[in-house]
Amino acid sequence: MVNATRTASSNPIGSVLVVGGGIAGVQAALDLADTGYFVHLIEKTSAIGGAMSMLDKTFPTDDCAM
Amino acid sequence: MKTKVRQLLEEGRVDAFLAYKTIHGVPFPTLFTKENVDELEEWAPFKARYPVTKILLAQARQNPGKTFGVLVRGCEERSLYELFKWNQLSPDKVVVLGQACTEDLALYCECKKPFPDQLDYGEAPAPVPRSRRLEELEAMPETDRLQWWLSHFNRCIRCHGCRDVCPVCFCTECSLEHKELIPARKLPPDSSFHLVRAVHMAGRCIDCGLCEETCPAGIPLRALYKRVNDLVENIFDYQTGVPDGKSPFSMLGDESFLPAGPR
Amino acid sequence: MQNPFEPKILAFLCNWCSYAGADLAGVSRLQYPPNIRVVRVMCSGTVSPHHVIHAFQRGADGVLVAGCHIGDCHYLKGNYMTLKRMKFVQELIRFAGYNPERFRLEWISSAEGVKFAEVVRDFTEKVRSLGPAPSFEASPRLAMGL
Amino acid sequence: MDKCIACGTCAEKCPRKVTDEYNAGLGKRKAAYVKFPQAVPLKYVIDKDHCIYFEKGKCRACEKFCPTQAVNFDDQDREFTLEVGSVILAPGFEPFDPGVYDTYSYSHPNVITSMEFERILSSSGPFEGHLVRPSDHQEPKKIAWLQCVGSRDIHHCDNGYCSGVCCMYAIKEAAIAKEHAGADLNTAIFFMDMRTPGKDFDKYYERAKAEKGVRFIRSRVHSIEPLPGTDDLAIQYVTEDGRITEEVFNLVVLSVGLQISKDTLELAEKLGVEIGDGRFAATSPFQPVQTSRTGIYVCGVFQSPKDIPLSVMEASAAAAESATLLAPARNSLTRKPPELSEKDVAAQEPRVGVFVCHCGVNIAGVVDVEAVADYAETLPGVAYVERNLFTCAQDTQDKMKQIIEEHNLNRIVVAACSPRTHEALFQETLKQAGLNKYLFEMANIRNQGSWVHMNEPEAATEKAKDLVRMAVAKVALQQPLGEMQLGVTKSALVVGGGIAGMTAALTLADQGYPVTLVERKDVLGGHGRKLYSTWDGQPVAPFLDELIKRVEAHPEITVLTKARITDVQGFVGNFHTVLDVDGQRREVDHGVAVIAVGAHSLKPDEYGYGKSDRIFLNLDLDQAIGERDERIVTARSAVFIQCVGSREPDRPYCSRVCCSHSIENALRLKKLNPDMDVYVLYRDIRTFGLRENLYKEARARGVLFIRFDLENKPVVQVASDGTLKVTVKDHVLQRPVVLTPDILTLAGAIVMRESEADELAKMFKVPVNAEGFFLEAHAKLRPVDFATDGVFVAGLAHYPKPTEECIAQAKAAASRAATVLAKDSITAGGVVAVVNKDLCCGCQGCVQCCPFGAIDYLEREGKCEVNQALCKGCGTCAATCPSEAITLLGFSHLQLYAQIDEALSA
Repeated sequence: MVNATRTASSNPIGSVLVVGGGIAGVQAALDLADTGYFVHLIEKTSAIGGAMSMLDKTFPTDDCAM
Repeated sequence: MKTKVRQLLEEGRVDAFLAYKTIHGVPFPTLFTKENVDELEEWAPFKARYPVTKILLAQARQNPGKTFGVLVRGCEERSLYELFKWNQLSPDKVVVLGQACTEDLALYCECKKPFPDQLDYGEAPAPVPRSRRLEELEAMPETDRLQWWLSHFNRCIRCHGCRDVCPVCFCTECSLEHKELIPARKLPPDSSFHLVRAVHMAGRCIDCGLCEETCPAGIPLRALYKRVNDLVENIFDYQTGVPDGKSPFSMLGDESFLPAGPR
Repeated sequence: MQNPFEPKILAFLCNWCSYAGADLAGVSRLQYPPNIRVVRVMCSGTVSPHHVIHAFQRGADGVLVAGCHIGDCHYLKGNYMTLKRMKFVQELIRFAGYNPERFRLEWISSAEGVKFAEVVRDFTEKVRSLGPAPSFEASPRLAMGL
Repeated sequence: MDKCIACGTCAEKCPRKVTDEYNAGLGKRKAAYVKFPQAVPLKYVIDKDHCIYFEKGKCRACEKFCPTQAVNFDDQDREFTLEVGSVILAPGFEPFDPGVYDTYSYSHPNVITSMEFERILSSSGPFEGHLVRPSDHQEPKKIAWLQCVGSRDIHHCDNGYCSGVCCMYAIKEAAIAKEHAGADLNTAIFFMDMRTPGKDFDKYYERAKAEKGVRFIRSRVHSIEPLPGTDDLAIQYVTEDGRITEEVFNLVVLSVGLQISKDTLELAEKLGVEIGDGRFAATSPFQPVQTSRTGIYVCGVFQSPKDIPLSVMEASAAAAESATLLAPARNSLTRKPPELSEKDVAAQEPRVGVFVCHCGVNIAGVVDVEAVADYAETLPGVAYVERNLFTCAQDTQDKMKQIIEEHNLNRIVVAACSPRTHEALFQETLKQAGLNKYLFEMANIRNQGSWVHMNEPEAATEKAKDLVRMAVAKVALQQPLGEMQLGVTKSALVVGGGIAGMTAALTLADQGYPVTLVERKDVLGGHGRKLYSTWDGQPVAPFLDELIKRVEAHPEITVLTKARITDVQGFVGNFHTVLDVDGQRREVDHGVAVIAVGAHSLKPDEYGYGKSDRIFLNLDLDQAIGERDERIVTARSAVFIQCVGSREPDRPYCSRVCCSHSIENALRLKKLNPDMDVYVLYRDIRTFGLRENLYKEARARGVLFIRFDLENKPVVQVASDGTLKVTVKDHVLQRPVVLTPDILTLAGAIVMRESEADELAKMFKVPVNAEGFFLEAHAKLRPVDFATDGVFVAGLAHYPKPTEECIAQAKAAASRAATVLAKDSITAGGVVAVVNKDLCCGCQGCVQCCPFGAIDYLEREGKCEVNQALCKGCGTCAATCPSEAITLLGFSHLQLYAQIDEALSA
């Protein structure tokens, strides 16, 4: 049941494609790069940051989103 | 009270007791042990103003294992609380006996609490909640106040007496001697000398007034530090010289739940 | 003709918010008076009352400390310390006879280029209107009452 | 792109104005533009669809004026083929387009979306943070928010789900708007259920209500009518007691929901990734980031509607899944920078090199660069001064390197732009030239010089000289800073053997890291043992059994039950923990720790709990239904009471899971006996995200929902014969309703036992919040990290949450932990604080001031010490120490005094 879909190959490719440069994509890319994988991060606009970069403040701490 | 001291020494609850001994009619702070406890009889209370807790600190540093007793006034007890909080003295190595100040002294000091929590000797006089000196100073126009302070600061001969006598000045090195902050060999020193010291008194000063009494130039330092203490109390709701709490300047945010001290 | 008084203003800006806000003011070409000299610090919590007092002693007409908004500190809570210390030091200089308006604490985020320029404009004008800061310099002549 | 120095000349010269999508269409940008000033990468681009040259074949103004010849009109779209081991989909969402609501007048300039309102509030937005409305740029006096626009709606659109974020952002926007405009601003939020089921969310809501005076009106608004002759808008609504009311607002904000874009759906189809309910990627609660296709993972809103912290958790979880899948190939494709040797200049007299940049005309057009350079030559310690057209250009870096070597320079100042954008570049050049990268300082004579004093060239030049003098004085006092490497114990300690703890342990063990799993009780499983199913009806027990089996059989996992932590020493990469395992002392070395100790169910002291065996908690009911308990089978009516112990003054948080749990059980009862009368007494139904389906289904199946207020809580009476009577005031009928259920279920709160959490928190030097839950490093961006490095949190110990979020968070914690374990060493040092022990008096003022718990008091020496592995270099301690016994390297007191002195010396 757990990991039922995982059929790991014994010599996989050590790189990952991350689609989307918003907060989730960036976090995934950073974690992978920091754990020893090469990351291709693709983003369709000219800068990363996604929707969060458009926010003024964030709930509930009123932290500056930028 | 002399009996109490004798008892403490004889029962071995303290290794030495710091109180006064009268020599040629003048009281001197003296360490009493089992051996010389009889000399205590010659001392009469209320006469002396010494930084007893500073002497105690020096003794405690030299004799880390030993337990000391000490006879304290209100301000001296406050200084003990601060020394405990600032981790300079261990409360389980100090046994306190307390005496109240006279009413005259309380008025002279404009003391908010002229008696210790541990009151073994004397009657507690009425506290003096307001300082007239401070009120006069506050009422002064700003520019006059600056001139007033400068006229006093300018008499400073940089003897460091204020610091050396201060029972809560316990730093190993004093930044007043950092020449980048206070240029050396300049007399009188920059006014920042006194303001930097005032910063250090925030959350520490217990208003004993020894600094002002010691100052050979008669600089009204006590007024400066009284004000500093008031500021800490007004801004941060923190009272210096009480057993609980911690200086607001040694804690992060109000919601910090980080554990304190050594582990 | 005498030169008009140009105040000397020292500003401590935290690296992550206020210094970035100052940079953004530049990117946006917002104009403000050139009287300010910036000392970049990693966190406004690095600024000790010693530094503020030292700046006034050395002849600053105004001192600005700016950091991230409370809650936005890159170091979580460094600016809580800034708030405490600076509030205290401002009251201290007031008691010493210095006009407390010569000191200012501001929270300026990295997106607030406009605010940075406004603060500098406003503070410079304020300090200009207060005139040159009175000297903190001690002089033995005064001491002797001459 | 390499040539662009982001000076902005192209945008300035570009004659074409375009609607700015970054400002949600409220402002204009040029066709040559940068998305926003803090953009990464900070490069200007040309919008091909609007560029005059691309339209008409001429213009090229940007190319003509670009000082670095960075504009290339011949650039073409190129196709790349990448070979990767896995794919993570994080395509995000598109805000719902409210144009389809024909009664909401969205075409009116003063009816805007929440995204547009965010931009209005933002200081980098179209009105520079000045709160004005679009039609006339006047400050609005009255603003309304309409919730659930494009969410919980299958009439105007096909978005039956709750978007899960709009309630929060609307409250935030109203509160911030009040901050901008002052207390006079009248704000009203029209809503159906207020859904703030996250950590500290309810507190914000209550504050907005009580302290900020934001009005909350429970009503679904039908239409927004422009008021003729004004720019205002009229809103008609029905109050709770049934009256029809009309109010006029100056501005109306539509709280638009989140939805998956057509592009994303096409991408999913191309990838063969199955789409599920609400057009979100199909996943299972037990494998929340796994798509239908092996090796492709999903995170963020494409998984299901959610807020930032959960998106970040899932992102890390997806990274963990990829890392587990590709573990054999770890480090096979990453590149390592070459080792460079460093000259020892510590004992040398400063020989400062100053490089003054023209930045084309950006600096030289205002500042007299020659004069600044000449002046720099007169400064003490300066050995060499160079003028550059573009100091950051690649060929200049080569030249700089040569000059440093030729002139034996040992300190470098670059007078140019901002260290925030360029320090790293120049530091790299220093390293190439064999200098310690910290022997460097920048004088910011562009962003904080020429650009802001364009009309005062003389003053700007004087300022530039001052800034150079300050930088030279500072750098002369700079010593090379060492970075040391500390070893990493490549194993983990996981505290707590529930679903979260076991998942974290497995995720790390599957990547090859040894794990010690510590459980207080004698069995694994935790809270999960009592759970019947996930919200979407999947049974928990088989999953849990399998999980326990895998954990117990895993060669890399050591399970310690009946184990308690008694002491923790050390720091990131190097922890040493002492355990009491069933009376035996045991010591474990580990590099990271995951705290997943779970929480507890509240035992209520109200609503007759304990006075009748027909009063259940949801977990008990789970079990009773599972066992076909007599009390359940024979019941003809059932009542659920929500918010038992949650959202109360002394426990001001929502327990997040109870609404779904109760409705799930209500449905189960209905399935068991469709004729059973089932009532849910609630305050707000908080079936966030796709859980809204449950709510919908429950209503369809005849479950009755009755709302109550905190002021009018239901009253439960247990008669002597055991019968139950529940009285509640019905809001619609405006009178008390008396129910006599056969079974009553209380949706009790999830709580922390503070003493337990506190003890662990102290040992790991991590904080807890007022309710005893562990407090993460950052509510949004670091939801599983602690401020203290190397320690992570997952599961209920962080905040009440459902199974799939526990699993995602546990995988995220494992991912974050793996970033430590993947390294052979931890780099410490650089800009960190150090204590001069000779000066330290042990007062510990610094210890409490450190936001990262990086300062220890050494009892034996009576001194304090900074742990360089934990220090982040804020310098708060340095400013605390009265003796100035603490130095923040790179920003020492001496350097700051020197800068102050030089700034004021002119």
